[in-house]
Amino acid sequence: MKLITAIIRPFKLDDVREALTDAGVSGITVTEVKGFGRQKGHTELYRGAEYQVDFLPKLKIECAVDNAAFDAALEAIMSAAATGKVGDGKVFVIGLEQATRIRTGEIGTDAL
Amino acid sequence: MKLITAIIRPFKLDDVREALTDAGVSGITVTEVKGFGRQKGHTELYRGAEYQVDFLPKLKIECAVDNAAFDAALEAIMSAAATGKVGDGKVFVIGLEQATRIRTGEIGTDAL
Amino acid sequence: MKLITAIIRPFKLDDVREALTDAGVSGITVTEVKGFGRQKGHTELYRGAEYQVDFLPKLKIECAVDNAAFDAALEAIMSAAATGKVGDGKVFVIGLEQATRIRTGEIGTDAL
Amino acid sequence: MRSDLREDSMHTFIAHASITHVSPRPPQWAWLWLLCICGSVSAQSAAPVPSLSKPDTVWVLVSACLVIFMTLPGLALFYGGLVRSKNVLSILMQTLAVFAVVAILWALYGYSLAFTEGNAFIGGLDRVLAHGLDANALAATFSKGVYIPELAFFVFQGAFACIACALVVGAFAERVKFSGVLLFTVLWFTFAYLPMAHMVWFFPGPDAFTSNAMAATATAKAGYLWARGALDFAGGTVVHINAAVAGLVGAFMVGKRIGYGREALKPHNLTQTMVGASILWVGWFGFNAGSALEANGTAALAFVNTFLATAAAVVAWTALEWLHKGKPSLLGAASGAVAGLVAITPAAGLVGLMGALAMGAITGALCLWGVGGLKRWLRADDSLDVFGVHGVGGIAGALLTGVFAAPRLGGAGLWDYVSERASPDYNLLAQLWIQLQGVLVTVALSGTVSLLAFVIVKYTVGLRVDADAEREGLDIATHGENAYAN
Amino acid sequence: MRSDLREDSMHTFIAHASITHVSPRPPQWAWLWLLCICGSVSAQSAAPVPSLSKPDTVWVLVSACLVIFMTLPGLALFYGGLVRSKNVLSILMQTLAVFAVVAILWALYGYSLAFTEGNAFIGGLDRVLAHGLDANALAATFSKGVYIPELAFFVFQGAFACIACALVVGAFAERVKFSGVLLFTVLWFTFAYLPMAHMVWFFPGPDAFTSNAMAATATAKAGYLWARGALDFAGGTVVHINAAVAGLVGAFMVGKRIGYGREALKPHNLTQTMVGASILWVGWFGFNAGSALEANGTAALAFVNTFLATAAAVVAWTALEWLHKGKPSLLGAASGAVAGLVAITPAAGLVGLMGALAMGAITGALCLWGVGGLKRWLRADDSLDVFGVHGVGGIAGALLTGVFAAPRLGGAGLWDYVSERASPDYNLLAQLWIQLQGVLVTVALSGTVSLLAFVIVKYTVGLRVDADAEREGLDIATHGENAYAN
Amino acid sequence: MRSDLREDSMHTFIAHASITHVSPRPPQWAWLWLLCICGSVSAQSAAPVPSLSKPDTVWVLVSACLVIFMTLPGLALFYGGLVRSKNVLSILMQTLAVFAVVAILWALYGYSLAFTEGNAFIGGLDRVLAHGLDANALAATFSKGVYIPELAFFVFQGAFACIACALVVGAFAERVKFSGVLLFTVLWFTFAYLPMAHMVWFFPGPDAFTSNAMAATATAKAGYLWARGALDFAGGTVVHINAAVAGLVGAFMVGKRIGYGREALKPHNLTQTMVGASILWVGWFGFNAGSALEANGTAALAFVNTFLATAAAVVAWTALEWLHKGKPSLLGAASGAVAGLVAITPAAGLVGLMGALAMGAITGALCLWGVGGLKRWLRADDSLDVFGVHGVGGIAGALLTGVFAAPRLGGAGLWDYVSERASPDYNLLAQLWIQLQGVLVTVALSGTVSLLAFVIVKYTVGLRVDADAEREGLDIATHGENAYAN
Ligand SMILES: Nc1ncnc2c1ncn2[C@@H]1O[C@H](COP(=O)(O)OP(=O)(O)O)[C@@H](O)[C@H]1O
Ligand SMILES: Nc1ncnc2c1ncn2[C@@H]1O[C@H](COP(=O)(O)OP(=O)(O)O)[C@@H](O)[C@H]1O
Ligand SMILES: Nc1ncnc2c1ncn2[C@@H]1O[C@H](COP(=O)(O)OP(=O)(O)O)[C@@H](O)[C@H]1O
Repeated sequence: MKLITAIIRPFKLDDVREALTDAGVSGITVTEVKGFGRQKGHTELYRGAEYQVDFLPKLKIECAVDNAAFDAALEAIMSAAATGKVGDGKVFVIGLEQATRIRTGEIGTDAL
Repeated sequence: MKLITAIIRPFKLDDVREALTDAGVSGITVTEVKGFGRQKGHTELYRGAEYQVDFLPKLKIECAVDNAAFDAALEAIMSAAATGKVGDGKVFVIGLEQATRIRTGEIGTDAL
Repeated sequence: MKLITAIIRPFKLDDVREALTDAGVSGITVTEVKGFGRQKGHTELYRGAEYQVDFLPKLKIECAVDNAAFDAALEAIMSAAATGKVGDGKVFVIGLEQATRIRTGEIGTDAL
Repeated sequence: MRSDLREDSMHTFIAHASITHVSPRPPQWAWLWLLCICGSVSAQSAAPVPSLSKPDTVWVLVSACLVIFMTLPGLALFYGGLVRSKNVLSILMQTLAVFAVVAILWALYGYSLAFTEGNAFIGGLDRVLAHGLDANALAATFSKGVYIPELAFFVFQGAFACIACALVVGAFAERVKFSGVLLFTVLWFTFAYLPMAHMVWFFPGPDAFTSNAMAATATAKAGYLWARGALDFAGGTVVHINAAVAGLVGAFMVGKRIGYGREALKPHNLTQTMVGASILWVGWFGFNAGSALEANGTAALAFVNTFLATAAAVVAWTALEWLHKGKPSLLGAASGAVAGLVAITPAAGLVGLMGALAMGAITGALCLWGVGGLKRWLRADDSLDVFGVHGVGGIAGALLTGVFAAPRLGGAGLWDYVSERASPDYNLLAQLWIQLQGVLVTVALSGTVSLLAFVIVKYTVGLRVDADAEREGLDIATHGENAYAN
Repeated sequence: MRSDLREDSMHTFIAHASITHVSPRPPQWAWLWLLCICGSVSAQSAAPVPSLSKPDTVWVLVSACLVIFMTLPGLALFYGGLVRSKNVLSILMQTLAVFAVVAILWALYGYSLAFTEGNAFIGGLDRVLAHGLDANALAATFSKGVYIPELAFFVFQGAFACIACALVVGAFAERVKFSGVLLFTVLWFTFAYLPMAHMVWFFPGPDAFTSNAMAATATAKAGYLWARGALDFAGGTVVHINAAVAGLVGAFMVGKRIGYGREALKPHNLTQTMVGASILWVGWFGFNAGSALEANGTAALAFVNTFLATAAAVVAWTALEWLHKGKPSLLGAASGAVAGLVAITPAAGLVGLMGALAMGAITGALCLWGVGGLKRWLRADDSLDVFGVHGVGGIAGALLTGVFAAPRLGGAGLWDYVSERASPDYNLLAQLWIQLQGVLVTVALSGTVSLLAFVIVKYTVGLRVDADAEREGLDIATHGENAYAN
Repeated sequence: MRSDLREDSMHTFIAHASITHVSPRPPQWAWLWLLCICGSVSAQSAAPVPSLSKPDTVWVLVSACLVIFMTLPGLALFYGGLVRSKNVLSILMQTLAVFAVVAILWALYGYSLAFTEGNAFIGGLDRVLAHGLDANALAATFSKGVYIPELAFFVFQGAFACIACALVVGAFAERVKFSGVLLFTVLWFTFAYLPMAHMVWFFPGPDAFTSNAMAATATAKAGYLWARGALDFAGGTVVHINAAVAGLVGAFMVGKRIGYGREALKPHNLTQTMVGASILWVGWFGFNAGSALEANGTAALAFVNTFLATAAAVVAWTALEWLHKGKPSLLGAASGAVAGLVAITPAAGLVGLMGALAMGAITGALCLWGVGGLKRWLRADDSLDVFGVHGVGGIAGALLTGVFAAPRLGGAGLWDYVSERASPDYNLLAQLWIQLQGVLVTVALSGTVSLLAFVIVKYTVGLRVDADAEREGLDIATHGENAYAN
């Protein structure tokens, strides 16, 4: 099993979720985050004080998938989240040692 | 060492934290997240516009434990977070290569 | 590649980001979290009701780095985030199986 | 001692039976005879046709506006900030819906039952369905020959009814059923608010007090507590004690919130609560000073006392909390403000400035105990401390009014409508006993009606949402919306 | 049927041509002849020097303050809460900037073109650059010989112009260009608002109505719709229908928001919207009751109707939503409140209390359809339902005013300025037709001017921000700031 | 040149010594001789018993209410939105507590020291502990024979004292110690605010100006700056410059916030700030127009100018920011509004409409520099720009009042209380010099008192919280609560 973590543009959430559902992923967890990277931020001005804001709002999507579904899921995210402009985000993949469903105690692939 | 990530129902936080403390876990980190899964959401209505909301508020609990404490910690979360109804959440386990305490620079199990 | 996850004090964000930039890290993702650990919280009083608040605001910083940059990055965080008082936080390191840049599809070190 | 007090006051009351017209000034709003210009002006009275006082009309309309502002958005925000974010819309919605329903009932029958002549406990049906309430109808004030449009009086009083009913909902916030709130409101408004308003405020107007004999006749037509001489300038009993008792009964009947006493049930937005408290303060100038019904020195006095008592209560609560808990909280200061406002309500035009400061400080301290020690002792989950603030503050205010209205303590004493000046007599203990009677009648009536009403609600539409809905929050579960989004 | 109606009313109109002074009372604010005390008082008139009525001055100043409060912060919050958090500052800024620009234009030429004598469609230039507007200038009210400072009338009316222009921006929120809003405002204010205000409200004041002959002369100088006898107590046509039509045209011209119909474009803060609605309600007492220009029974009636119609609309919307959708929402109740307020605006001082309840309930129901069925049918992204609430409510209110102003339905009927009492005649169908004419003229004028104005804006400064800016949010993209931070 | 100016004005002053009664109209609120009806009316005066003017009473009470509204919640929100969320409660609490403390001090001794006869710099002790302040006491207005309840004047003025003291706290927000704020307030109120109020506003009332001789006598009893003829209609010097200087001194004494100049210290809620600014605007109508003390043409003029100058300042700030920085911000527009309000305060009833527009526009531009260039130059961390807006705006307003009050520029000129009409003479340069003197006296007095007061605070209760508390936020650290939760 793998844990896919994707940093995406906020307005792409619905597209990504639909793409993942189509790819057979049954659950995801989403976190609001601030990203700092190549994409440049903006300047904010509050009366005399000017601030350069480098952190941009992004969403982090986490989804645990079994190895069989991995490629499809990754592909789904990649195509749904892309705009082609700087700041589209990243996908990180981590090996998942174990997954459990709290309600039933099911373990492994069954838990997803 | 392992990093346990649990997605739980928000109102279970206090129970889970107490159970973890009893199981000897000394620290946790909590994030507000939105979850999408089997549990069904609700409909919201704003004047004429009806929206189906599939994302539900959940909490993500992260705690790094050494291998010895792992079983107890997992068990603590599993029993404290369960209600038996759809939407109780998941526990994901990831191998932790290294942990450091910033204040002291302690490394590994000592850092937890 | 490794995924460094640091839990730090909120007011250290700018220092840490600068230190990481100096260490050659090109991107980070930041999440607002609540931490529970050795650092003690405070009491809040709302009319007759007194609440002990154990969760403290922290920031979680995630950054994916290639192995070559890892030591510098870790060191950067450690020194920039430390105050020497309880509650400075932790750094967790996890092995990263894969990283992809959504915009270009680049994979691995190129994606960071 | 108690019976002495009682004897004394009774004696006083009987001995002075012929001067029962020595009544509070302005005891409170007296709705007077309807003076339909086109109507039957009694032939024997050669009195000039009563004419409208424009400045007093402005004053009462502005005051009505301020009292409406107290509920919407004042009270709604004050309460809304104190609940968790998942329930804020439910409290706003309850406030708004209760306001709207009561406004309509006020026009349909409420005003008539409260402010037309009936018996000592309830009014008549003359104004049902707004009959005769047109732009020409006049209502008396507290001065002979000074009139305002009856519609101005109607809406000023209507705003009081609305806020009284809305106050109650704070006690069982975060778990009550919306339909239950509405049904309870209709019942309580009809059977507790209207009789209280009639008993405390109705009298046949100053023009009827032409001689001691006429005064006795007029007083016989007045409401029960008015006739007894209970002092309640702007509605401490009718509005605050009344609502607070209903709230307390409700808190018991609806039961505690899930997690009460274990989880942190914290206010979600204290800025909002502070804004609400501020708006309450601002609006309360209309509530209290508007109750003079005229733009005169009494109105100015009521205004100033509303300024000073509140300030004193803010300082008292803050200082005590600082001393006892180590930290002076904003929520404490804001609660102190409301406590001071409640306390000065029955006294506003009747006590002196130093009396107002004293009343504010004393009540601020008492209400701090009301939301702490007393609350723990009562063991009810009165979510937003309706009883701790409005009940304790209301009772303290009612009794202290009897004290500080005394001329030797700087108060205005009792008003004699016949001679049109303050009566030289003031028996402090007797008045205190009368005040206590006012409190007891209110507690008994409101307690009984509320209990019955909640029982009816429980066995019809239901009182409480189910546990899942309570956990999810009433906003989504009951109203299908979320207060906050991105 | 239609043509019958038309014939009938035309007939009525012509037949009664000699009594066209039977006009609404107060049809609305009449700005009167400027009465510069130092000026040329015609020698043949032995009338006493007109003097200022202080209570009415207070009333109009307080009302002006309330109307300003409606826009800032009332409308700003009502609208601000309904957009996404990334656009809230843009809506607040548009409201504030539009308010400020219109206030300045009002002093420069707006007041003069609306409220001095000109032709039937637009006023003159006497007051351009505030010429002659000093502390001594007086304006008439609706009663002979009763005057207020012209500056009080000036600012009361100015506040109306400001809110009318600010109302429009809700229709194309979240994507419009700031400079476009400003340019549009200048054009629409000048070519749609000012003529409408003149046509509906201008007349030479009650003092001119000394006889039937003089009345005919005076009426000939009045605005087009005033002369026809259209009833609009406080500005349903001039403000609400006018602005709503502009909004609807704007929604079409600017186009739909990105994601409209696919993504959830949810209100970011309904507490804010509720506060805004409450403030609108509170301020509307000044808007409606202040339109009487005097603190009299008519003002009190307008005040009470503003209280009751709104309550009825809240209850109607809530009940229907509960029935149809299963959940009574706060946003629904708040929208109902605004719908009720819009509906009662033209009727406030003209209908009875039960008429007000009926108007509120009917309009509450109609506007629920306005933001649902009608909106889907119109296929415009009128973001904040300006047309669904202000348009539908305004039209319903204008027509229902013709119904419930009928004396037999409890209304005040038509006012005869010559005899200074209500005229005994009231032809309901004829009046309804006149009301409809008022609606049609407003729709036609505002629609045409808006269309032209938006075209001009589109081809000069531009109407819409680019897609990236819309996605990022107008707050950052256009104004360089964020509403919320830690 | 300067000395010329000075000579000239001194000359003017001396030459016209016999007509020093040619004083501003209404220079500002004059508290008059207490007219205890029951008191000793001098036997030789056959004047009729002074009686209360009800419309003016309404006007002053409503205005008092509006001024209170400015502070609570207006200023609290305006300031609260500008700090970080961890400090919002601290600023709300400081505002509320300062308000409450000053209200109490006002009753205890403040009013007496400011508004009873004493010497040119401070009043007497007649009204200490509210002695004699009952419902029958009357105070004069600016017209002979027109009286309002002294309590109405008392509370109107009290509200001014409260907001002046509350204004100061914005300058050292986010790090000041709560007990320090309270102690400072007591000192500054007593030694800076009260003398300034007495110097600028106290005079023996218009009834004393029966002849030129009597006028000289009366003027000799007036406050120092009043007697000099300084124009300050509603308190530009007393309130704004006074508070701004205190704030600036405080900002220096308390020191910069941790992270100032390095971290982003962003406003946490600009919606809140906008609401605060709007409420300030609305309340300011009472502040300025209420300062006429009567509901007359002057009040209407002050009201209109408060409408127009503010609008002009909003537009000026917005336009300049748009030009210079590329983006017109809401915070800029809101700050512009406050700048315009500050500017028009001393001029409200004294300048014409076009003068008000000019003053607003000029001051809007100057204050934009005040929060930018000037602030950088001053190198003080005046957190919420109290000096940049209230100081710069106040000084500009004071001087421009001298310009635009000139009759030839549309202003009202100087009022002659003896002839009860405007004096035909107006020496612009002389008046400007008098205005400058007012500014200098204020800066000197407030600067000195503030410095001493802050030193006292520093070495007693302390001025600043420790670094950990500042980092954690004052809400938790000082007040034990959090503003926002779920
Ligand atoms: N090395 C990294 N570790 C963690 N997150 C990163 C890293 N680099 C980028 N990110 C995240 O990805 C987002 C997009 O990255 P950015 O460099 O702006 O554009 P792109 O993904 O197109 O190269 C950033 O805002 C940040 O949240
Ligand atoms: N594959 C997954 N990857 C990441 N998070 C998941 C996944 N599946 C479920 N979740 C999270 O767990 C929560 C609960 O899952 P759900 O399917 O609703 O119920 P249950 O856990 O009872 O099966 C979801 O809201 C989501 O946050
Ligand atoms: N075992 C753990 N797993 C996950 N997060 C932890 C763990 N222990 C501590 N933390 C996080 O680190 C923060 C700091 O820890 P704490 O024990 O308070 O101080 P210190 O890092 O100085 O030992 C906590 O608030 C929590 O967010």
